[in-house]
Amino acid sequence: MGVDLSIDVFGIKFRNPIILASGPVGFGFELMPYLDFSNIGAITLKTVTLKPREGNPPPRLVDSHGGVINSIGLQNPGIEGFVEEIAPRLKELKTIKIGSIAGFSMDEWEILGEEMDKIKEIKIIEINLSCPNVKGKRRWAEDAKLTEKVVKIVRKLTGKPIIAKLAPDVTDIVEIAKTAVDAGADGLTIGNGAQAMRIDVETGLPILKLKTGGLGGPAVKPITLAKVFKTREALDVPIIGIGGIMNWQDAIEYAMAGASLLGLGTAVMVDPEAPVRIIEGIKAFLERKKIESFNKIIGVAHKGGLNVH
Amino acid sequence: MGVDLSIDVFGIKFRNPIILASGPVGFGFELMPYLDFSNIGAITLKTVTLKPREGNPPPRLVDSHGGVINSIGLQNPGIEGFVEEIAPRLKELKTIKIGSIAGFSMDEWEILGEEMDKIKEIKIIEINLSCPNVKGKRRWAEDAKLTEKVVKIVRKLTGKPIIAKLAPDVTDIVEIAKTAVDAGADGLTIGNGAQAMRIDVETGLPILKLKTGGLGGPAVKPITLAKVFKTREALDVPIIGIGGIMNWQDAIEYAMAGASLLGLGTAVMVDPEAPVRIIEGIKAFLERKKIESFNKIIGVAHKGGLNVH
Amino acid sequence: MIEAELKEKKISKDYGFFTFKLYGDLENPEAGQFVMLKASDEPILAKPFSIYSYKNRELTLFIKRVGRLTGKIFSSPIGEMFYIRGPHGNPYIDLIDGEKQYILVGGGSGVAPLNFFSELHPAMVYEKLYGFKGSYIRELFTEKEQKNLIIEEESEKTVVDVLKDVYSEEIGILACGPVPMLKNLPATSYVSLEAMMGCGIGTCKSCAVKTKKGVKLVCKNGPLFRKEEIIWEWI
Amino acid sequence: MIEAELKEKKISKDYGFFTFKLYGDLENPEAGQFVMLKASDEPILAKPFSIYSYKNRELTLFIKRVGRLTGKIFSSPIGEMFYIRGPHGNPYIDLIDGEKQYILVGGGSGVAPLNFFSELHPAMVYEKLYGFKGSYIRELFTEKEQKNLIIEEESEKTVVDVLKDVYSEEIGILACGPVPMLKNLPATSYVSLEAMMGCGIGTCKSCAVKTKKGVKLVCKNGPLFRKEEIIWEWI
Ligand SMILES: Cc1cc2nc3c(=O)[nH]c(=O)nc-3n(C[C@H](O)[C@H](O)[C@H](O)COP(=O)(O)OP(=O)(O)OC[C@H]3O[C@@H](n4cnc5c(N)ncnc54)[C@H](O)[C@@H]3O)c2cc1C
Ligand SMILES: Cc1cc2nc3c(=O)[nH]c(=O)nc-3n(C[C@H](O)[C@H](O)[C@H](O)COP(=O)(O)OP(=O)(O)OC[C@H]3O[C@@H](n4cnc5c(N)ncnc54)[C@H](O)[C@@H]3O)c2cc1C
Ligand SMILES: Cc1cc2nc3c(=O)[nH]c(=O)nc-3n(C[C@H](O)[C@H](O)[C@H](O)COP(=O)(O)O)c2cc1C
Ligand SMILES: Cc1cc2nc3c(=O)[nH]c(=O)nc-3n(C[C@H](O)[C@H](O)[C@H](O)COP(=O)(O)O)c2cc1C
Ligand code: FES
Ligand code: FES
Repeated sequence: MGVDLSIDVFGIKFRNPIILASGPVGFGFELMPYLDFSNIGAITLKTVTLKPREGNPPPRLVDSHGGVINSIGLQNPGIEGFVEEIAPRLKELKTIKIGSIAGFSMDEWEILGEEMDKIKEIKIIEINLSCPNVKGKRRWAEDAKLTEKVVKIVRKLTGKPIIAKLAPDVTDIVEIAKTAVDAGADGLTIGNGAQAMRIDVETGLPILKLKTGGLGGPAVKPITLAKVFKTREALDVPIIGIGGIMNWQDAIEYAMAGASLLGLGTAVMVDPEAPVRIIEGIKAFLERKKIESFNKIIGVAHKGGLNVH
Repeated sequence: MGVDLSIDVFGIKFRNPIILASGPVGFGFELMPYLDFSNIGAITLKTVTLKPREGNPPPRLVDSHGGVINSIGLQNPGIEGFVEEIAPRLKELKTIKIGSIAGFSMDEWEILGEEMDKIKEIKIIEINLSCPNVKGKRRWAEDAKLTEKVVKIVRKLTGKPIIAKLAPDVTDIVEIAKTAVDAGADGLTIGNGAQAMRIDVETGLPILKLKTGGLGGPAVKPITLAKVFKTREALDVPIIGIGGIMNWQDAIEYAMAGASLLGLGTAVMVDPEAPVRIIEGIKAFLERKKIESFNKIIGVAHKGGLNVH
Repeated sequence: MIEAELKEKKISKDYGFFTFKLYGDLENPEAGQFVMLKASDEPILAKPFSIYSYKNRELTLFIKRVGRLTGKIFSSPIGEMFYIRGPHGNPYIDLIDGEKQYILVGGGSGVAPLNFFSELHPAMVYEKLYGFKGSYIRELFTEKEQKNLIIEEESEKTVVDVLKDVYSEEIGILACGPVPMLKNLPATSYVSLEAMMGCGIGTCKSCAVKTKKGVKLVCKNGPLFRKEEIIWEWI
Repeated sequence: MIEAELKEKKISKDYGFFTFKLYGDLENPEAGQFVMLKASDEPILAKPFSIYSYKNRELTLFIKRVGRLTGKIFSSPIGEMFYIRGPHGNPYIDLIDGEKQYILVGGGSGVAPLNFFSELHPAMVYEKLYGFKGSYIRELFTEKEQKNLIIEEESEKTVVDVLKDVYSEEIGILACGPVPMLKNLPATSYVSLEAMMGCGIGTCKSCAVKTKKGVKLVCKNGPLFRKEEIIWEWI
């Protein structure tokens, strides 16, 4: 008595809604011994920048109650390294590949968009407008106008679906989301790490060298969930919900709030088997509730809940 | 070998930096059997509105990992009830009393400011610009212009120090903070609960009737701490740091980030003895570090840390 | 808060008895009062549990596993440390008519305060009706105690059904259990309510219940109320 | 992850041995490899601990209490459940010169992987120098093991001081301990590094260390590095 976990969004069929968020799993290869990629919906690859980046000085990670603050600083081989060394191996990952890019100027976005567009294995392009970990750079997604500009540039360069990855910690996410969609984004990822910090009481200094980093994990879940809910209330585009999903209940909450795909960051970093556990949990939930497909629960919190159906 | 925990801010001497945040302890009377108020720096009283409010329908509280989402809805007796029934009893609370008000229109702010100004036992007025739990109302502190207007009105009505209580979950807290200070606020409280939600997976509906509520507790600490840090970097006014302080380490982190007073919400709701425990911890820390007064650690994270001194 | 070391547990599926050794005193706890129990880290909220029995710093709770804190209690090894404070809330005895005898109507974990009531005030108890869904609950109780159990799975009757047979006007009803059960009781019944709690002492206004006399707090004004006073639609 | 039940603990102040019964296998763990250990709720991160010894699904760790997770391990009652995965990281034996003998230089909890190394490859060990600050550490070790301890409080010497007396070029050094200790070792020493870790398997880029050949990962490329390769200023 199978339930149907597949979703059709962006004109693509995902075998289930659980995807890997950009970053914690890198380009995925080291994860292969621990996770059978044919069981997950998609992987969003680590964000690629124009030039190679060695990332921030350590410590790059510090935990807090219910969360993990990271300050990796987009360590990546740059778009050239990506095209030459990573792209040819992508077919080893037996799932849908979403490419992620981050430019620091409009010119950079242009090159990155062009290069990603060319890579056949990449089916979707996520534009990371919300990395909290780059020195001296404001996040694009804090500003509607900048968001618009970036999305428009990338839109021109590719026919692939593009997704704008937004910051959860802005005053009015609906405004930014609308701008991104109007500018041509096919979908939204909500959200990224929230700006956060810890201070070492022994030294009196911020633990992270850049002072702040991005907070993910269950601590932020209720905050990001509210942003997904509000965005879905205002807009009808596919949303990837990411932020503190640690178990199947969290995943279902995001789906009910309006997310079609559910991304795992911290969860899969902590436990590579988390995706499988969560997928099993979703399946069991749907079976218990006699709901034949995952599709049916997306956004139900806006439509009177489960019992209406 | 005593350390000096007292702080002078707003022209008032607080015996120590630990204060009770507005709300979780109400007007304080029921807490008296559990906490000796002569041991704490101050109490910020529950926010008072113009008219009595019965508050939101239940559930009014739901927890999540590391946090508590509340949706009380400002249940309070209204300013008249406050003046008549609560104000005369305030001297029973053997500490500094900070009054808290919230208007829904400029006229309401005016009356509230006037009435609070008249109550002798109230030494400071906190204007709550950031309650996340009132149906259909946007938070004043989301908007610099509204913040300015409100602060200006209250400023005109009272010679008492006024503190603007800001929301932690805005894109640019420094902008709002500057506006509040320029408009006449003597200090800032950062922050209030962050907008957050939970969905009941069994029903498919938001657990709280107003859908979202305000998230407090250790989950939000690194986020609010970063806001205090950024604000202090830009502005030199006294800051009350509130958000997830559960132990002395959290309290010290906020002080090092720049907060002069440290407010407890969730911590004291969960454990009425938390303030005493935290004060003892701060004292022991300062003794161990051979720092003779609490004052010395305020903002050290901006000045090279502890070892510089 | 007082340290509370888990000393004994006896579990049957989703119900269990848990005995804690307290490193401090509960002052004269009465039936109907509750303690706020907290785990050492998650969840961070302390949550209310009625006192099932208390003697010499040994506190027994009767708990139904429903979520995070109760889940943690169930899976904790002996020796695990918790924290408690209390007793909070009003003793039933202070709120009810002291001249009457009472039928104790319990549903599920609602049995906890009623047991303590019958321990402390046996002469005020006319009859005990403790309702549960499944037979598995039997193994938690002694043979004598089992006489009070009404098990739906076995008798196809709920406590409310059975109550109809024994109830008469001059006997009071003191009830604790799920809302649907309470709603089916006579108007004059005393019902012990539950609500999500923050502080348990009346300051935070989390545990509001609407009554004909306005919004009241379960922790400060209750947990016991007259059934007819409650505006049930608000819950 | 594999369930790991705390079976035994032996503590002296801030150091302790902890033995876990695993409900699953670690595949051929080697010295220098570590496990990622996670508590059931807080902290949510899994954190790295070197294998001190492993036999028949019994894993022993040697832990210093420094913060939240280690604090929780110290205060857990026997029977507490944890989760582990591993072994992760490269075996020391794969990274060192296999023809040499080694002086094992340990500082504090850095002793853990060195003990496992000497268990698995006794013939490669020339000498063991395990440094600690206080005498209280003695009670954790057998009399035989105590011969390897260099206790600052007693001898006013650090392991590095003692090393100077025994060291000669043809003998290798295999060291694990705090950074200041490692920095004081000869350039050709092999040093086992620590870093804040997220994944432990090379995907998250948390555990970066800068070397003359660029940024490397402690979990994927280490934990062992040649001392002279490290850019220590970056740490
Ligand atoms: C005065 C009082 C006395 C109580 N006495 C007992 C007792 O003796 N034994 C016992 O087992 N339980 C008792 N309860 C209920 C108990 O407090 C809850 O079951 C507990 O808080 C659940 O915590 P959790 O973390 O396991 O569940 P959560 O993870 O918080 O939630 C699990 C589910 O239970 C629901 N829930 C949680 N708390 C409450 C609540 N307080 N009221 C109603 N629904 C809730 C949630 O909506 C959710 O669906 C009492 C409650 C009150 C107010
Ligand atoms: C490969 C490897 C093997 C290790 N083996 C052992 C072992 O066998 N025994 C043992 O006791 N410890 C070992 N550690 C260190 C251990 O991982 C940390 O002590 C642990 O993560 C601390 O967790 P916590 O939650 O108790 O501390 P936290 O609450 O996270 O932090 C407490 C303090 O310790 C510091 N700290 C935390 N983690 C680290 C870290 N990974 N490196 C350096 N400083 C840190 C923090 O900055 C903070 O000041 C190893 C580390 C690595 C990388
Ligand atoms: C170690 C680490 C590295 C990350 N790197 C990236 C990145 O390169 N690009 C990106 O868009 N997000 C990155 N993120 C953010 C995650 O994709 C995710 O949005 C965030 O962690 C919140 O989700 P979570 O709570 O499930 O972790 C990173 C997060 C972590 C923890
Ligand atoms: C039950 C409850 C009621 C609250 N009521 C108010 C209020 O009336 N006015 C106000 O300014 N803040 C109110 N708050 C917010 C707290 O003052 C505090 O800013 C917030 O909870 C974050 O701090 P914490 O993490 O220490 O709880 C309330 C919080 C809680 C939990
Ligand atoms: S629980 Fe706080 S008022 Fe009742
Ligand atoms: S810990 Fe993730 S790369 Fe090393």
